Amino acid sequence: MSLYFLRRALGAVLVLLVISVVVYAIFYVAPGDPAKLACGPRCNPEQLRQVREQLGLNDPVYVQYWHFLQGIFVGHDYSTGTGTMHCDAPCFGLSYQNNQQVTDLIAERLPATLSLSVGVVVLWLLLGVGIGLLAVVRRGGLLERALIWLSLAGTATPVFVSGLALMMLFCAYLEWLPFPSYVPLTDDPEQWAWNMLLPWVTLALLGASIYARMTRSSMLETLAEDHVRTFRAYGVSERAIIGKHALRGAVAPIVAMTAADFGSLIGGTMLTETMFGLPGVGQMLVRSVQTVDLPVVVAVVMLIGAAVVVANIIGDTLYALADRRVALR
Amino acid sequence: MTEPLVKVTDLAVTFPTDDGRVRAVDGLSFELAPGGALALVGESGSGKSTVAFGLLGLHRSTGAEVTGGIEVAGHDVLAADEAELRQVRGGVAAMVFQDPLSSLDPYQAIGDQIAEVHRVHRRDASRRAARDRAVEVLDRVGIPDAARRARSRPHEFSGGMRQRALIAMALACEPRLLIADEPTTALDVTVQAQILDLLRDLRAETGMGLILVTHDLGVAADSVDDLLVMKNGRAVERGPVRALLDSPAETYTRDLLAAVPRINVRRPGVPEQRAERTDDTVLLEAKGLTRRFGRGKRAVTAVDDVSLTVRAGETVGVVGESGSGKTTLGRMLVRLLEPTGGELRYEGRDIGGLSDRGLRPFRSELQMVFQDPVSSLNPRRSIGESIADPLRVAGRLGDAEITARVRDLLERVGLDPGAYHRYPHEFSGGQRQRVGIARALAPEPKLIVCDEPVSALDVTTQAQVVRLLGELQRDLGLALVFIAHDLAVVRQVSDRLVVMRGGRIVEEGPADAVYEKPQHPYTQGLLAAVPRLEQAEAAA
Amino acid sequence: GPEKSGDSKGSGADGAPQKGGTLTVLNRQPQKQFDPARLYTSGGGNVPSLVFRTLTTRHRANGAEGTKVVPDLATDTGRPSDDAKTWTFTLKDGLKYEDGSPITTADIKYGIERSFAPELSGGAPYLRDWLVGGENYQGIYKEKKGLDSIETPDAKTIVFHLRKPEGDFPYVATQTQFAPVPKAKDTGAKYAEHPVSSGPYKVVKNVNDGEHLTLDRNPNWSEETDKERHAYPDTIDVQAGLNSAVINQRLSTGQGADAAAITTDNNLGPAELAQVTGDKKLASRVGTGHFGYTNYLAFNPKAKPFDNPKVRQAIAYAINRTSVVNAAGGSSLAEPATTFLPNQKSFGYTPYDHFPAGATGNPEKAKELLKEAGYENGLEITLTHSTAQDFETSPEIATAIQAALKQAGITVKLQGLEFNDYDEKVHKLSTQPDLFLAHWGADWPSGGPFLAPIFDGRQIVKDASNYNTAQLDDSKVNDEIDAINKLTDHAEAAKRWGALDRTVGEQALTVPLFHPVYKRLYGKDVKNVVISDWTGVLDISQVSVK
Amino acid sequence: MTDLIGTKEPEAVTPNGAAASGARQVWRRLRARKSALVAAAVLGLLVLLALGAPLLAALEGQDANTYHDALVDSARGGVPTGSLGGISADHWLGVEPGTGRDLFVRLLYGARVSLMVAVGATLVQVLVAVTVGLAAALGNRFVEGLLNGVTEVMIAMPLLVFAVALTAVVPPDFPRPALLVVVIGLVAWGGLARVVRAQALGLKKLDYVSAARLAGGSTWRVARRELLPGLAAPVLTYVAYLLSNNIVLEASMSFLGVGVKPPTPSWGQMLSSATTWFRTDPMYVVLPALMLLVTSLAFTVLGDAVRIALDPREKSRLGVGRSKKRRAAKKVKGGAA
Ligand SMILES: Nc1ncnc2c1ncn2[C@@H]1O[C@H](COP(=O)(O)OP(=O)(O)OP(=O)(O)O)[C@@H](O)[C@H]1O
Ligand SMILES: Nc1ncnc2c1ncn2[C@@H]1O[C@H](COP(=O)(O)OP(=O)(O)OP(=O)(O)O)[C@@H](O)[C@H]1O
Ligand SMILES: [Mg+2]
Ligand SMILES: [Mg+2]
Repeated sequence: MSLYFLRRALGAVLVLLVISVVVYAIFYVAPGDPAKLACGPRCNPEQLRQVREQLGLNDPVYVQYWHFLQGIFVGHDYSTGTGTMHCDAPCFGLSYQNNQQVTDLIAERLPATLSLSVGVVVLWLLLGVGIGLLAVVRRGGLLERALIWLSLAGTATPVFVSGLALMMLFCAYLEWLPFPSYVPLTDDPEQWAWNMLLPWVTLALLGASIYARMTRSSMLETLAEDHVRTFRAYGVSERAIIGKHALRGAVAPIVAMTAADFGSLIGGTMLTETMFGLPGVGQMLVRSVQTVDLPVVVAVVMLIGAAVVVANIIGDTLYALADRRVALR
Repeated sequence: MTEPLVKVTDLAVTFPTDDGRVRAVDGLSFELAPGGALALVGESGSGKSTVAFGLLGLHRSTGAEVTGGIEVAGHDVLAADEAELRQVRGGVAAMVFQDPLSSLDPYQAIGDQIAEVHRVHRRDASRRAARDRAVEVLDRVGIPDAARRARSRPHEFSGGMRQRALIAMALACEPRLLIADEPTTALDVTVQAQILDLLRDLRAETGMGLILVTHDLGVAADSVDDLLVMKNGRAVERGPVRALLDSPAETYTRDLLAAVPRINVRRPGVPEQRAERTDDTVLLEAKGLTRRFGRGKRAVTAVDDVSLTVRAGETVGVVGESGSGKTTLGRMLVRLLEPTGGELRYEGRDIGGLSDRGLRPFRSELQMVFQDPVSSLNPRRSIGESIADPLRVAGRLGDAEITARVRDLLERVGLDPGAYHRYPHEFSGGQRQRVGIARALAPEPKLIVCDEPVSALDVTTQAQVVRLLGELQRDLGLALVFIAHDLAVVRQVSDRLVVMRGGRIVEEGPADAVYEKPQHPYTQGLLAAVPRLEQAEAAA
Repeated sequence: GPEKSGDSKGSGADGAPQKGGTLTVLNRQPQKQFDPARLYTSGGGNVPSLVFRTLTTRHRANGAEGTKVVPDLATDTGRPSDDAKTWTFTLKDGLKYEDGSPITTADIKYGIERSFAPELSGGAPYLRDWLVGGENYQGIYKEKKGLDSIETPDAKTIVFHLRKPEGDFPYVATQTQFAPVPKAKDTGAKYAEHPVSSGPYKVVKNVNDGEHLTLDRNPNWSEETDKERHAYPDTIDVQAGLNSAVINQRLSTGQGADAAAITTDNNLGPAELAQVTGDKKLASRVGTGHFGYTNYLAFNPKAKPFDNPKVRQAIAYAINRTSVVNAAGGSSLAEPATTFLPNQKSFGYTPYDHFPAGATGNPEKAKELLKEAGYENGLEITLTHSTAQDFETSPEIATAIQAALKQAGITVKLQGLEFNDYDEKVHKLSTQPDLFLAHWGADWPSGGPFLAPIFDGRQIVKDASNYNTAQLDDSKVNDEIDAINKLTDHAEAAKRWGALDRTVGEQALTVPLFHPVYKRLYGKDVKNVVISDWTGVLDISQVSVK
Repeated sequence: MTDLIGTKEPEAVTPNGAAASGARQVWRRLRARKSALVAAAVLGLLVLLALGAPLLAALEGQDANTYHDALVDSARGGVPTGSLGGISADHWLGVEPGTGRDLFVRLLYGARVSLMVAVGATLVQVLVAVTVGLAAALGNRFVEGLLNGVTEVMIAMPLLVFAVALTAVVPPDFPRPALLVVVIGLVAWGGLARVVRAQALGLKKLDYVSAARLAGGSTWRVARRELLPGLAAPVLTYVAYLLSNNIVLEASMSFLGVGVKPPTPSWGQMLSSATTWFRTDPMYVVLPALMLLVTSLAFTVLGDAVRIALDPREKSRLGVGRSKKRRAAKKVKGGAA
């Protein structure tokens, strides 16, 4: 067991390193000069040279990458002009844009992203499993078809369309909800929830539709299995069979899938955060890509990567726990 | 006379399918008195399970058409509303399904499943009481340490234990009728004997009625009073067991009886041939062959230090209980699996460590017929193509020649040569097994490992396949390794016999010697557990 | 034209503005920078101007009046001498930082010197170009002895020595580099986390990289010394990083705190404009702003076929400005331009239309010119634009031009570049496209910063961002620019800039397309809305919410 | 949002499930499903519309890029004059706000890009994922480890970031739809690769694969002949999901400014520039959204139908009141059940 986790952890580190190399490589060839962007419009050549020097962009790319690795493992010292600033061991460098420590920037924004993604996962599970369950209970009926088609529509609507539509409806027209703006959970849990509701729903709709279909097909699969026939043959009611046996069988793969999706969800929060102006890492990523703020981009991409990998490990473990026939390999 | 427990009148069940309507049961009528025991026997597909399902109204809302009358303890199953039907199911009549693994919810503890079913019929029972009852019935069916094992999940049980658990589930509701659909087919003989004993005891104890569905006349002979022989959905013959086995009226019943392999009968007409070949060369030789799966604590040694020789043209039978390593051994012999230890020589050359590429020259000479006729054929390729595969790989023959040869092979194994372009699902189990044999024959091998080639088949088909293998061996001079857990079948084909247990060989010798004078206590136990038609016949 | 800027006078809810309340600011761009050295104040710098006072500042008044430069920390807008090469300022009395300590000219000198440090890059280039010894100065952190060209004979006086005459120096002194920074409080690159306020508000909270700012009153700011800023609200709550459509929707709905909200960087888009104009109540809450800005078509006159003036003229004739304006958001958001200078008096706007194309283009005349140029069988050219949906260099405008030129027999191939790619290519001599969509805005409302970077031959930059994309190096133009820079009378200078624009325009080095107009929605409780033509944005320092 | 079906793979392998396939049966079952026919017809129609775009445009007498300044109210942000977004005899679906370009023609040409991106990217994804998934399932320890690592990297990469960066790297003259196909196709295949690998691992254990090995063929031959067909069902299900997902991705990329380059229309790009017109010109939003929805639905319904047709158990499992045969059977049964 512990060997298994050790192996997965090593794999995860490797994956993250590869990702960081890829990001470095892509951004090295991509247009957009971070020094120029940091230096401002109409920056003169001498100043540009100084800024390059300051950001370490005059070094060859592999040296830059080496410095980056050094920062992660042993930290880094930066000159502030008036003194030096130490950036502690997992140091992802300073933002080209305003010299802030990337780790601080991320730490500041993580709560919003976590609020969004955890809420979305909960909601999409509730919605997804709920709709799927309902569709199965009412299988063959009109309701099933309506639910399935509705969930298909959910899959086919981009977040920026559904998000704006929902906002227009609930915030501008009906005025039932506040226009989402992030209130930290620790400040005011109630306001936090009210403000997050719309972003949750928007992003959850996308996932929920997939999960509804998953739940439904998975449950139908289970319902066709022999052990369900056993319980039918013992007079167990259909409701109990669906609620207990079929759901149980469907939940295991969905739990595994949810864990696996949690990571990619953080990636998927980019659009939602941009759409609703939530101060999360996704939004920061979009903006940093546009401003070629490489340290931020690398760090966020690695964070997302780590989330995906960790979630996958958790997912596999949960799956093995839920379905003990599966062994961890 | 009291009202019968089961009364089936003019029952007909029709399934709509893609290829038209299938009438699985047609005008069947029978009765069962309270406490009586009836066996439904017949070849595969004769409608036995369909009848059993019908008794519990399990065809409802599946699309099947059911006509006629089914009454179970006074309940009209066809007309009953949902609530009444639920009462009948389990409460009046309980069913034990064929496949014990897939018939239990893999996610729930076995005790909980039994308790759940119990509470359906004893609404007043508390959760606790239901759990206690589950432990009680598990104990009753002979699960050791029932209180603890009730918390296990199905995959932690062995096949025999699972079958017991299913019976326990049935007992938990105290039904008046137990319907057991092939309760022992998946089990090896020792376990089968235990289960049959259990059923007998329970009947004696609770006085419940029993309907036993089986294609094994030996099983039926041991366990019931009456026999109903079915064919194509109709009753062929019905009567008390002894009378029927003794003097079957119908040819179909007689054929069925004749096909049952007898353990105490020597292999017919081979000795002289064997004598001819005694000095034959050693084809395949295994020395200390070992195979381990997994690593660390979870490692399993499936085959442990097995030494075995196969001479050209002879048949080596391998028997042993489930999990004793027979399949693993067989796969190693044809090098589908790489041994983790020991030596494997084919015609003097060590092939134990060769890579896939290195093995290619030998592939055609070592073939295998697989245990499961369903999974051993690619459902998406025509059977002709499957058989032609090795010929195409060899690349010696042209297209036309290959087709001709495949037709030839099909004919040889008793199939219509025109079936080249048909797909596996269009064949019955027995026919599929023949396709598998044809495929193994195609590259003209010197040795075929047959892994339980007949276990999945009913007796009639079994007999056909066994006969076919015998003929082929005679005609082509093949060496066979014949793996089975059915001792009677093995006896019919083997020159020499190997008995395996826990990955090791416990006894080895000429077949007749082993059968008639088993040395090892395990072999003795195995032989004793085989249900014998002869006893029934003799008693009659 | 300028007459439209009167629209914004009305201004919000009734009654005189009063102190108190919280003003919410809903913005798109987070205030990533809060170091006075790193801010590039052109057009924006609104929130920082509540915290940083500078030697001079812009006049906070509606419309054209707002293009004037007025004293802020200084007693006047600077006293020129030596042909406008030396500028002297004197500080007002009683100026204090948020901690109560006095503001001295040494702090202003220090603030400027630190702005040269590469750690604090980002500001406007003027000081580096103008101050004696500025071009190679590496900032106070590396060169501790500072710049000799800034003298502080006493705590109240500061003297700047420039390399050449710069009559516009008072305008440059409005930029945040001129804000005082107390040396003792300077933490270098981290100063932005706690900048010391000299203005009416101080930053009490700055989270998420400038996405959420809270500003409270600076008790040590005194209204007596500051005639321009009002500081009506008690608190200012800036929420940034918002989607443009969301900002406008929130302002129009005015739910809760949004009723007292403004935006300083978000315009009404065409879609929202259509909605707003259909709703009287909403329409009364729209302020209109102008900012000296021109969107134009830029040629590389050194490349074929644009080396032939006739070809350039033909294109100028063929342009359909109605389509272009529509693509830029319609006539309420863009005004057709025929001059390079913005249509504002302070820039020296002198109307001309050298190649009259009318409202929808003159393809006949264009064809004629092409024929003269030897392209009677038509011409194939490539137009480079960006793919950003910004209504400036966006594809819709390129397509409008493509369609118009087709009428004149010119086939236009479009080349759309990612914004970063576009920005980099366009402003680098070696990669500069031959024909592309460009725009230029003024750093202050004067002809100098508008014309010089584009047409001054000495401003052709080889290794960094170049804006003289026509690579015009005409000694007559250069000399005239130098001559005007000597003028310290703004009105006089404006006239000469206008004349220069007109002459340069004859060469058809650019085809002016349109000047943008900004429509800004504000909350229903917002009073005292002031939008000057200097920035075109709603002046945050004037707004009251009570 | 990756493994649509990945985790229930072991189930799909049960030999019984695969028993009754064979192209003819599949085709027949497919034909029996009305929804499949409708979906196929809709997709066919869309492809026809896309292919016939120039023809239909000529029929309407419009083209994709001509500005109609007279049809928009310039002072009001360019909202189309006339009702329903300027629908008229000349402009069947109205015009685009601001520019007055014809929406009908733009939607048609948009179909070309959107369908091409959806189908093209999906093809690339399937190609890569099947190759990688199969190789991982069949390869030795080293190959398996390597490919699993690569797959994990691909899954862990936020697609949009790489799309943004990659589209900027590639020369601007590279045709954008093709680039989108390549970018989406080469980045977003991780989920499918996992499904394929899981399925292939399951299939590998089946005896018919062993039998094929005994025939002496190469690993590749075994994979091609024995495994590939067995992957059809799960891959197809996933493909239906990928197709609609890719369309949405294209739209999202347009939203972030890295989609198809205007003036080339695509549904995603139309939709992303239309979002703000919700209130003032709803038609502008509704049209591309509807096209997107219909296409996604059609792909999904068809994909589901094909999968169901490939899975013979589905019939007895679900078939309540679906085909005519069933309904007839019910009538006969009458009150019996
Ligand atoms: N759901 C179904 N749909 C279509 N045909 C069916 C169905 N169930 C059973 N049949 C057909 O009905 C016939 C009888 O099947 P049944 O399962 O009762 O046979 P059996 O006697 O139990 O055989 P076995 O010994 O193999 O279990 C067979 O031909 C079978 O193919
Ligand atoms: N691939 C494998 N991985 C791990 N354990 C295995 C594997 N294959 C077989 N085993 C284990 O090896 C032992 C022998 O299995 P094998 O299949 O050879 O038995 P068998 O005698 O053929 O049984 P049966 O009669 O049930 O077919 C069993 O305990 C089994 O669980
Ligand atoms: Mg049966
Ligand atoms: Mg076996």
